[in-house]
Amino acid sequence: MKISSMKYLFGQGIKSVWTNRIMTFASFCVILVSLLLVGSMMLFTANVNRFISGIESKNEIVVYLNDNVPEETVSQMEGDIKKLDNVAEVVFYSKEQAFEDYKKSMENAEEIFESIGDESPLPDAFKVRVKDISKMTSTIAQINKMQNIYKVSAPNDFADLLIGIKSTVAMISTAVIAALGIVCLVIISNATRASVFARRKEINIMKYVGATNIFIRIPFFVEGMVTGMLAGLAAAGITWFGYEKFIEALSKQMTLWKAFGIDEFIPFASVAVKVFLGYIGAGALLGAIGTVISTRKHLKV
Amino acid sequence: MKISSMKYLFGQGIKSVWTNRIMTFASFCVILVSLLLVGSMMLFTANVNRFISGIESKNEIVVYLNDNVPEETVSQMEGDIKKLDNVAEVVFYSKEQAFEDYKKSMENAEEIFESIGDESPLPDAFKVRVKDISKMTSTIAQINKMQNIYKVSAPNDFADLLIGIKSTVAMISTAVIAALGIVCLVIISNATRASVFARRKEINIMKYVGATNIFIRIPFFVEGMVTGMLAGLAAAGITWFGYEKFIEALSKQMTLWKAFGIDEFIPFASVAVKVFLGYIGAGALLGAIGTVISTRKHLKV
Amino acid sequence: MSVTYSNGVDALNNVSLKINDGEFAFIVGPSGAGKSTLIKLILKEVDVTSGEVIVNGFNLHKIKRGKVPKLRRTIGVVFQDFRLIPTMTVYENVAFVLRVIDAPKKYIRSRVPYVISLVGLKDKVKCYPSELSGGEQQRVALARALVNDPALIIADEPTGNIDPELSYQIVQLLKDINNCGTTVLMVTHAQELVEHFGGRTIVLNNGSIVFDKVLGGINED
Amino acid sequence: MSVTYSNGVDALNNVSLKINDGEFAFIVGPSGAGKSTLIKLILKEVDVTSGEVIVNGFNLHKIKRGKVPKLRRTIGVVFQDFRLIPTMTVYENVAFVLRVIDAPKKYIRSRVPYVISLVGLKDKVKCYPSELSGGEQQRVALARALVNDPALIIADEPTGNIDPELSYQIVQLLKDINNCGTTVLMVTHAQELVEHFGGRTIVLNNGSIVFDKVLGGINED
Ligand SMILES: Nc1ncnc2c1ncn2[C@@H]1O[C@H](COP(=O)(O)OP(=O)(O)OP(=O)(O)O)[C@@H](O)[C@H]1O
Ligand SMILES: Nc1ncnc2c1ncn2[C@@H]1O[C@H](COP(=O)(O)OP(=O)(O)OP(=O)(O)O)[C@@H](O)[C@H]1O
Ligand SMILES: [Mg+2]
Ligand SMILES: [Mg+2]
Repeated sequence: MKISSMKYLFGQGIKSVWTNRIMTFASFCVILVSLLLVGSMMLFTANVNRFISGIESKNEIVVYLNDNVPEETVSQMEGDIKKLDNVAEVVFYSKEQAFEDYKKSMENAEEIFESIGDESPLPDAFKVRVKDISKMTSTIAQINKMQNIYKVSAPNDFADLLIGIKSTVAMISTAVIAALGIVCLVIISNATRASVFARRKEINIMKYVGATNIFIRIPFFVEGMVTGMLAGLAAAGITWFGYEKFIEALSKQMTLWKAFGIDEFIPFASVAVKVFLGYIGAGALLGAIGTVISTRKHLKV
Repeated sequence: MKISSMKYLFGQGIKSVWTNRIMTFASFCVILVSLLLVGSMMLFTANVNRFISGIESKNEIVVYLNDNVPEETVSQMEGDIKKLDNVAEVVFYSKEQAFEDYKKSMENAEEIFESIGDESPLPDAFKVRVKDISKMTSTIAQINKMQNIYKVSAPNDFADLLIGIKSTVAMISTAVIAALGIVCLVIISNATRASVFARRKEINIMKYVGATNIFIRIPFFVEGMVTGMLAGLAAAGITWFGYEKFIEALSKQMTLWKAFGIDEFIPFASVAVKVFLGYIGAGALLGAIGTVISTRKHLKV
Repeated sequence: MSVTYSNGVDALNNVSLKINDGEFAFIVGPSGAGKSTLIKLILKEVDVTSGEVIVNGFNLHKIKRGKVPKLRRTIGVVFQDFRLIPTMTVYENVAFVLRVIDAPKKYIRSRVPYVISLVGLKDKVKCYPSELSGGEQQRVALARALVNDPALIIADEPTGNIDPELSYQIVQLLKDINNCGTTVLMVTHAQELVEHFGGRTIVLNNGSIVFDKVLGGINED
Repeated sequence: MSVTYSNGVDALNNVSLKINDGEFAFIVGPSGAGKSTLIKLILKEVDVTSGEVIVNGFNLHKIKRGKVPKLRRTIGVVFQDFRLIPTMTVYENVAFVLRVIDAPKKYIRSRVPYVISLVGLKDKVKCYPSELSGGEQQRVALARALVNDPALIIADEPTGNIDPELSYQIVQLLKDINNCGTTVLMVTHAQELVEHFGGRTIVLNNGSIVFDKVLGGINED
């Protein structure tokens, strides 16, 4: 095919976005909505995951030491623990510090501590942060085998909880995104099918005067792609605006989110490029494929 | 119009759901998706609200009493507090009980309590549950005016937190449902417009042979309504199945949800009638209105 | 009256014409003369740019939107491009006109097959328009125009796709209907039909009437 | 060869026909005789139920799907229902056939207006089909059939909506093209055209050929 023909066909495709605006607008809306749904679900999931790994990183094992362990042994133990595979960080937590924190945490009970005096009844400890929360149990077992250890206290329930949240979030978001994806494919293919169906006679006529399938398809392909790209662009714009407004509104309740361990939402700027390219690319792909597949049936004359 | 004509027009409408299946299927899918989106968002919100009022009902003010208040005064005070507008429940919490609970809550600190003995150093108290968490501050002020009170401790931060969550959830869900609603209206009106557009010639011809607008519209109205009702039925079915599966999957992590204060999700059975009627009604309305509005333009010949 | 299309084409130029009740008139003229436009005018498919049209007692300039269907029911039209409803069978296409006027079911069931057989399509009753030959489609359009006994029948080139022999029969059919009091207006390019049947003949050219006389035909009766 | 439509209508019954290169043939016959079906067969719009069709060297029974466009490009057709693309102007409709064969831009720009002027539609170049009269649409279809100098021109009732005078001119045009070596096949109901021009005349009736002879016309030249 010659360049001038290609130019003509591309031009026809772009023109027909406007000529068939009622139909292309229907496809446009459907693609737009699909992208928005899947996209906002993905942004939501990304925020949740960030929040979870935030909590995860704060999760720690407390290793209480026996009384009166010599200082050099303590620092050697610290080194030993640090060498373990799954350990991310080890911090020494002295008994004096522990007692201070303990006192502070007790409201309305000042009288109790008055009778104890200043000597800390609590043991020295290490606070250990693990890399992978799901391997915590075996890490605890490894630490327990060491000498001079009074007790290892792990937030086991909390670990289970977190693992539970993680898998639940993964499950829900995968299910929802997959469901939305399928639903979107169905409605997009229907919208493009309807759009092409409304022009089946045109397609037939072109075939009858000797046009090849590819010749008829290119304008449809271009039309679908342009429609999809426009939808992608619009979706990206809406997401940008909507997400920023949303985060802004949520940030007014920052104390609330802090209580849940969320310090900051993912700023749009950090995902902007991904969102724009992803939307426009997905839109173009969906529009083009949808339209081209829909033409197939009518080309068989 | 005669009964037989009405019958004919209704029959035509129902028939054309099948005759124009490519177009009506596109509308069907679009309405289905719209209903599913709005509906599942509503179910989600309903669950969140239930969860919040669950927490709310557990939220309590602790009123500490002075030492050695006589028993009759205590019971009189209990009555007085109960009479306050916003108070839902008052429970007496003796100092012995308080000390027991306190001891239990302290892990790794048995040594401390040994030095204190069995006499409770804590005061007697009332636990007060309020009806409306947002009026808590004034309730506390009212209680503070009473005699024999050592201190009123209110989980003020927590109250603020809950109010925050409530308003945030209300805001998000309203915003999301409204946004989805608008988006759905746009795509439904486009889908029906496209469907009618594909048959504009038919409509024109009918006008040219003397059909009135109402005569042409009734079949479209019926077609739209039937398509919408089918979409509503399908949406209700999918919601039913999906919701039960979802709850089932989530319930495997019941300990996790308990940790968040969720004892039970709303069972589908309790909302089934609402969901089915709501979906079918909304579907019929959307389909019928969409189609009828879309015919208007083409009837002007 | 005059008609100017939105793209500036003057389809009709100060035409003045009166067709009497019960008349039979041929309208002839070269391609693009404005014959179909005249018919569209009568059906209120297009509106006059200037002038006035009165059809079967309706003044088309003043008629309300809601009354237009009433007007159209008094006219049976064979459109040049047939305008059959593609999703309906031959039977349904013809019956539609009767359903529109709330005709009794019984009447529809006897009248429609009768009219279809008049145009010789008894065995095509259940076909869809796309399954018919050009001439067959044209005859369905004719059947539709006749079925509700309208006061005025307008036929735009009703024999353009039909062989000469059948054409004579069809014009004869229209003549017979005319003899029962119905006004008939027929656009045609078939000179031999005009010559054969005669009657009032109006020649349009370039949007104006250039000839309007009653010709004597080689009438059979 | 025979053609039976899926609803059981036998449109063609054991027809055997050979049109020689460079011939000019009229096909006549009553409505529903199978004339359009014969043309659809040549274009591979319908397939034979039994028998074999060979057109311009393509055996339509064995031809691959991908080659069908090549076949169709060697044939110019005036369809009975015109089949103009409603979203394209007259110019674009005619030019489309040339674009399909990758014709040079320059050639398109000179050829298309020339052919459109041949059928007398110079001032309708920018109109859309819906803005044309019936006869004008038919002439656009004719222009489209001629524009790429096909080896075979098939015209199904190309003068059905056109006045007698112009009809003679159009058939004369086809005759002239035929004289340059193009095969022309023309379906018509206009007896006077057949009588006037003469040539090979094939009469179809009820799916069979009942007459196939060369008639002497009152040829002008
Ligand atoms: N919708 C339209 N918009 C613009 N111009 C139109 C429209 N319809 C018809 N015309 C033009 O008006 C003129 C008269 O058209 P009309 O259809 O009345 O002709 P006609 O006498 O019926 O011709 P034919 O015998 O070919 O059917 C033509 O030049 C045509 O191009
Ligand atoms: N798609 C189809 N399906 C079924 N039957 C058809 C189809 N197309 C045509 N026919 C039937 O086949 C027969 C021949 O049709 P064809 O169109 O070939 O007639 P024709 O000779 O062109 O007639 P005309 O002069 O009226 O155009 C007719 O009886 C017609 O009803
Ligand atoms: Mg006309
Ligand atoms: Mg034919």
